[in-house]
Amino acid sequence: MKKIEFSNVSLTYDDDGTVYNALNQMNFSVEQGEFVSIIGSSGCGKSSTLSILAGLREPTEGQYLIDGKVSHGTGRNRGVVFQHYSLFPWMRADENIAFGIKQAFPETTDKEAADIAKEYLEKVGLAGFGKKYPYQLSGGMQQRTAIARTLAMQPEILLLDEPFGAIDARNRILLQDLLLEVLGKEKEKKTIVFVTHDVDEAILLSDRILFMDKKRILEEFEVPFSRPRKREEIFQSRDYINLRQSLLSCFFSGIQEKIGGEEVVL
Amino acid sequence: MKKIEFSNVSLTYDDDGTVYNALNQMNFSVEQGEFVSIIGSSGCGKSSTLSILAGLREPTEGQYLIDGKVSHGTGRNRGVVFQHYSLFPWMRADENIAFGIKQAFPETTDKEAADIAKEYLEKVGLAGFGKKYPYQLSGGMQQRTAIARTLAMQPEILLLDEPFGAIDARNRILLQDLLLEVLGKEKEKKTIVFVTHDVDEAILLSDRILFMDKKRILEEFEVPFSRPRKREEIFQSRDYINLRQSLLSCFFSGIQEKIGGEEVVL
Amino acid sequence: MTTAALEEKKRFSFSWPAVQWFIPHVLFAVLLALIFTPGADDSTPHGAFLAVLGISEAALLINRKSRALTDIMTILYLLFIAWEFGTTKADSVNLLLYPSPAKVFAIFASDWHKILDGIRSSMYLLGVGFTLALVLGVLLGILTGSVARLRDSLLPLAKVISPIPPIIYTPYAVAVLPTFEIASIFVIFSSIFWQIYIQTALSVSGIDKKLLDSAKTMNLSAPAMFFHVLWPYCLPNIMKTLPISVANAFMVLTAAEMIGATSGLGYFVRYYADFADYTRVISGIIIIGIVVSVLNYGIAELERKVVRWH
Amino acid sequence: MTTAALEEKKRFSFSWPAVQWFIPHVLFAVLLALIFTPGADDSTPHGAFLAVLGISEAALLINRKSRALTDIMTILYLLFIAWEFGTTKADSVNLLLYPSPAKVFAIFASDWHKILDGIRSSMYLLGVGFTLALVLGVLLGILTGSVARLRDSLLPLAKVISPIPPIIYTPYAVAVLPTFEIASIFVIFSSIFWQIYIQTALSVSGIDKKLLDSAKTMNLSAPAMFFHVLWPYCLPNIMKTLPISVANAFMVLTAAEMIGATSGLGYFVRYYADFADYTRVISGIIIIGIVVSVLNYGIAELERKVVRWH
Amino acid sequence: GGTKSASKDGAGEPLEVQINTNRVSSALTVLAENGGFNKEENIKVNLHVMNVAYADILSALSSNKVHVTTGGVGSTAPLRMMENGADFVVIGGQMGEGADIVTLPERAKEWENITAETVKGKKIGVVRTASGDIALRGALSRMGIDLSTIEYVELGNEPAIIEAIKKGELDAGNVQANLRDTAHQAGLVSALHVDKVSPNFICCRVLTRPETLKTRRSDLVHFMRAQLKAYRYLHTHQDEALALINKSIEVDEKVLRSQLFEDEHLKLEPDPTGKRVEEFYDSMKRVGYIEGKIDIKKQIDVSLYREALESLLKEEPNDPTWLKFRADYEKNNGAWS
Ligand SMILES: Nc1ncnc2c1ncn2[C@@H]1O[C@H](COP(=O)(O)OP(=O)(O)OP(=O)(O)O)[C@@H](O)[C@H]1O
Ligand SMILES: Nc1ncnc2c1ncn2[C@@H]1O[C@H](COP(=O)(O)OP(=O)(O)OP(=O)(O)O)[C@@H](O)[C@H]1O
Ligand SMILES: [Mg+2]
Ligand SMILES: [Mg+2]
Repeated sequence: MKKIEFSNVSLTYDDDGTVYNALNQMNFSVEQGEFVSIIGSSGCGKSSTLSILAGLREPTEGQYLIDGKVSHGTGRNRGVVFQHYSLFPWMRADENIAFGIKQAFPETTDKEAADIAKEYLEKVGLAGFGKKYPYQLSGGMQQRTAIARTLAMQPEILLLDEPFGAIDARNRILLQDLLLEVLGKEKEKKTIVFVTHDVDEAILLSDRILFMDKKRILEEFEVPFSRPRKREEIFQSRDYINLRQSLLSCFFSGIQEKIGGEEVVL
Repeated sequence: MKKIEFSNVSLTYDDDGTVYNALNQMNFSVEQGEFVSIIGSSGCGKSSTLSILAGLREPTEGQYLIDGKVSHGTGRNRGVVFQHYSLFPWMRADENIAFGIKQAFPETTDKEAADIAKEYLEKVGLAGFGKKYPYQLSGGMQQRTAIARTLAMQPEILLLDEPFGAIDARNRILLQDLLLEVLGKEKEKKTIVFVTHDVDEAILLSDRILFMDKKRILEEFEVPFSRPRKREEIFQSRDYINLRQSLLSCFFSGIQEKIGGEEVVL
Repeated sequence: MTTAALEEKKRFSFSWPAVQWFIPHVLFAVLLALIFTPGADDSTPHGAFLAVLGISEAALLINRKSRALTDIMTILYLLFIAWEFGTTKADSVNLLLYPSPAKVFAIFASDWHKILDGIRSSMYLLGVGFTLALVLGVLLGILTGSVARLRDSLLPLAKVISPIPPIIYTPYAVAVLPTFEIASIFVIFSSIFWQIYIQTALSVSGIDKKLLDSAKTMNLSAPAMFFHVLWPYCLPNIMKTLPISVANAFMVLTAAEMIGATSGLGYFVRYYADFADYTRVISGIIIIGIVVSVLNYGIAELERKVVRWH
Repeated sequence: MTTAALEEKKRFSFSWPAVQWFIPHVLFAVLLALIFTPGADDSTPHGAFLAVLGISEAALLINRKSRALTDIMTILYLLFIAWEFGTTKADSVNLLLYPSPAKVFAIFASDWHKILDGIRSSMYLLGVGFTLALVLGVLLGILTGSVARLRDSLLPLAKVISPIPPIIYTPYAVAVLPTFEIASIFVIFSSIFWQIYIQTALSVSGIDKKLLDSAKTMNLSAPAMFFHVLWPYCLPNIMKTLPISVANAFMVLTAAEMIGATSGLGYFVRYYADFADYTRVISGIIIIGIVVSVLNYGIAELERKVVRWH
Repeated sequence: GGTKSASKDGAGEPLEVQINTNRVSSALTVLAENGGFNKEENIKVNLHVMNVAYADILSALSSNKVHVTTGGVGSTAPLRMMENGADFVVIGGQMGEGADIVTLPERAKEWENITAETVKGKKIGVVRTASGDIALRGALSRMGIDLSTIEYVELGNEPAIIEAIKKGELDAGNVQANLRDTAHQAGLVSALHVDKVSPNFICCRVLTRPETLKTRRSDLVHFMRAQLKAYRYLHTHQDEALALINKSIEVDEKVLRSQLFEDEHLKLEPDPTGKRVEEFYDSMKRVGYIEGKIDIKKQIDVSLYREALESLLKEEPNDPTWLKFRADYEKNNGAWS
């Protein structure tokens, strides 16, 4: 049994009459404990896919299954990290995490929640930053906190929508490494769907890469590296250069096609 | 005579008493018609450098020369494109450009300005999008418009502060190609200072890359590719892989150092 | 297939909205039944009231797709029913303070020339006072907001001056200003000027530094900076606070039109309040409500026209 | 070297700020000279006026590093000089309408018990009315703002109700509410409730969908959504509009304290306005200005304490 | 017709006159204008409607925006301002009396025989500075009643007083004539007409400034003549006068008629009643609204009225109206000379 299954999912946005079809008969599945990246150009429907998985939108057509059961609405079994607004600006870093814990496990006492929050802050390398408000943290630190909060809520499935999209190149490297490290330490392997624009990031992190275009999954790539992974080794391997080239050509083909045709969507 | 010369420039921010030293005895120069990228981690002072060049801040110490003359304040000889807020949200794309033209050349008639605006919109591949407001354009289209406006104001020097920092990977490729193409078509070669986080972008676009850290330029790299450049060729050449590796290791060394030492700045 | 699914979804969920659309019409029928049931106040002709109801029902039927209007009319009809019932069917009601709707709307028919005259003259006072307050408030507000030093010293003073009620300064206005009409206009002016001034100054001082930097690198002249950057930047915020200013202006209209006026909506309401003629007072308030709604609608339309950039 | 350069820069630009800091003190001296020059109104003892000037000069000397205070005092001293000159040195001024500063400040000394009493009782009315308006306005505002349907139907109605002046509804308040005091509180309540309600609703309805989505994915309960997301989201905006609400509340204080009150700042001002005793009216207004400033300062401090997340 | 003594000093300059239209107090001035009596006197009068706001009206007078005020101000605010140094002069009358104690019907008898005992502890609603309130309190004080034993509750307007009495929150209220019918409709009764204890008490007076008195004296005398003629017309041509007044005071005709003609307890007359002004000043002092530190007599100038009445008597020696005012003169103003 797959952990996640998308079966013929379509999504139509209806903005006061103007109807836009964002996903069209989409199918894919994710195994228990698998790390899957979705990559694709802007507007192809990645966030829409993730918002369905998160339970924020219901598919207009088709359905999606979690643990083999048709799923509706948000649920404690899923945790989400977005590019922005993942933290509540009015709570300090530790309060954000403790608040998440109290929501997921209402029976937790404030003291326990605070202790767990501290522990998770340490895990993401932010020991000592608990009393800072989000605005006092850099973008990278905010996303670390968001990851800590989501992990502290102990979901089985982790959904990440370009979590490092707004982080500069150097800190991005640190965060990728951190994510790999923290996930490696979790007792049970999480099932992960990770949306990104960055080809290197997708290769480094995931077991499988789904290339999305035309409102559905167009191609799949297995990532042939074993874990734990070392960045420098991967980036110098032949497999990496080939995989990267294939992924980039997916991108380019899309561009060529669009520039060739009349449709200019930038 | 160099086009731009930074001579012992220091910059200190004074926020109601809390003094922060952002640039420290910085020196570098840019030749007439040269394309120089500044690369460096977040907070190292890239934007501060550019804002001095743009004339938005005066150096606390030292001075900078343009065409051999000490320069102060903003001036018509420089055009700037930022990552955000480059366009006025309340003007349509063509109005933004025409407004820029009228500011730079007050004697231009409205009709002339509109015509030039249209011409530049075509140059950046936005023919037909002139009547759109910025919010109706994608990020990439907005930056195209911003580039068009800046070029239409005909500055000798172009200053770009992460102009593609908020654009997704695929459109970024398009914009980089566009920038190369448009600049190639200009009558006179512009002198360009380009700030970026993206190593590949820096290699692809520039003649020289300045690596910045510790509040000054730490290293310089010549980019050995002739123009016009072809992306695919460059990305498969040995020179590219070597240059990329050196640049990345600059980044990494910084990280290692910071993680090794106590200072964690993310 | 997708469209088909959508269709089905719509058909499926059709029942509840359909009921919703009917509610106001049912209430309308109830109201009519209530009106034609004999009650305490049958002497007053119901023509005007029925006309008002007819117009609102017609408006609702024409815009029957607007959910907001349907909801608003549902609320209004409920209020009308309560009002009609309370004043004509319930016992021992204070008919002085609570005149029946028929009585109130009959005033529209009997006093229409006074009301029209009142609207005209109030619109004149409001128009002049408002325009002045808007122009000066925005000009000075932008100036104050864009210079940190002016902001820090003038805003605290403005915040102290703004709560002075018109009743205090009208004698000075009368003494200093050349005519009573100008004094009236001044009362309206000062009831909204401070607010617009303070809000504009705060809004300008909140402008993103990056946007200003971007403008500066274009070497803008001072007038260009003012008219093409700061002013359009503030415009959406100004438009958003206009309805509050309109409300304030109408709030002081009764005070403004006590100075030398012989007509006006504020005069009308205040005049009959002095005679305890609450039938006319309430009809005046309803007229003010209608005028305010029309103005708010106009502002919203203007906003849509003028602020097109988001 | 950098620090040395900074030092030098400071030394170099020292001259003009130094002159600035002196200006209010020079004006203070001018004012004193003016006061002790014989003039039209030498009968009134100058003690209270001098005391006020002494206190403000002392405050300025203590906070002499504050540029804002220096500027404010410069403006105030200029106003004082104009006032003193206009009322005691210029000819043919109407001293009833324009009492001299000495006269006005002498009221502080003679009527201080009435003034203190007034502050106390006004603070009570304002405190209760304000708290109620704030709590209800925010609660209902958040509710209205977060449900598109409520927003579309209730906000247009609220915008129509909000401009009704208190003079119109006081008889109803007296008729319906059990005591005069409650009626007074109601007048204050309704002068600010609508504004807080409308603003909160607009502010909530402007919340970024992404933030809501983020909250939803955490499976928040309805109360958690309300108290931990929507309420803190609105808080900065509410704090920012509080000074305007304070201004409005003081604006209707004169109307509120006409209902059976025997003390209060609004009562004081209105009472003497009815007798056209402008000396006391102006002293009352100055007291109100001071109280409003203190409240605004308190609000700013509260904002700093409560809204610490940006 | 008395056109022969046309005024000269204004040389056709109009007289700017304040009136109020939210009660009948300026009715004579309105009638003098609308009935053509000002024209007959060859003076040009501009009427300015200013309702209720005492301070505004007095400010208009002291800044010379109007030359004469006639109504709305009552007499409390101007007398207090005079005490504080305002140089206003009372030159004529407009309205007198016209205030009732209203209460619930079953409590009306409490006001039949007023003693210190019957009024003790009563809660009475008043509108601050209302003439009727000051007149009543002055009268009670002169009867030897300690005013501090009565609780006065100041409400902003009469409808609020009426509602509060109905609810039992007040024992009684002092309302002015134009709200009397309203009170009766609301189920209250007039338990006491204030003029019963304070006969002929003053309400609105005609005020001007000494400077105007000097420069426009002749115009003002003609103004007073027009007022007297308006008074005569009001009582000889009731229906026509009513219609003329109703043009400016736009209240229901029935209400207007009852106040103008059927009310025994409201007087419209041009007589300045100088003695009543002095009495009112004394009442204000007793109530505590003033200290009484000026000689109020100096702010009253009845000579214009006397001159006007004298000239009319010369023209029509047998006119019953002129003779009536002549007869009342000594009682109201002192010696005729
Ligand atoms: N609420 C909405 N209403 C209407 N259309 C929408 C809405 N949200 C998204 N869309 C449209 O649906 C399409 C897919 O959007 P989506 O956000 O899923 O793309 P994405 O792949 O996440 O893009 P990006 O990489 O820019 O985040 C886009 O064309 C977008 O314009
Ligand atoms: N106005 C300011 N006041 C105080 N400190 C500032 C100010 N602007 C920038 N700084 C500080 O100066 C340093 C350099 O900032 P700068 O913006 O130049 O960095 P950057 O290299 O452009 O970073 P990024 O890549 O994130 O844009 C940073 O530590 C920043 O916090
Ligand atoms: Mg997305
Ligand atoms: Mg930067």
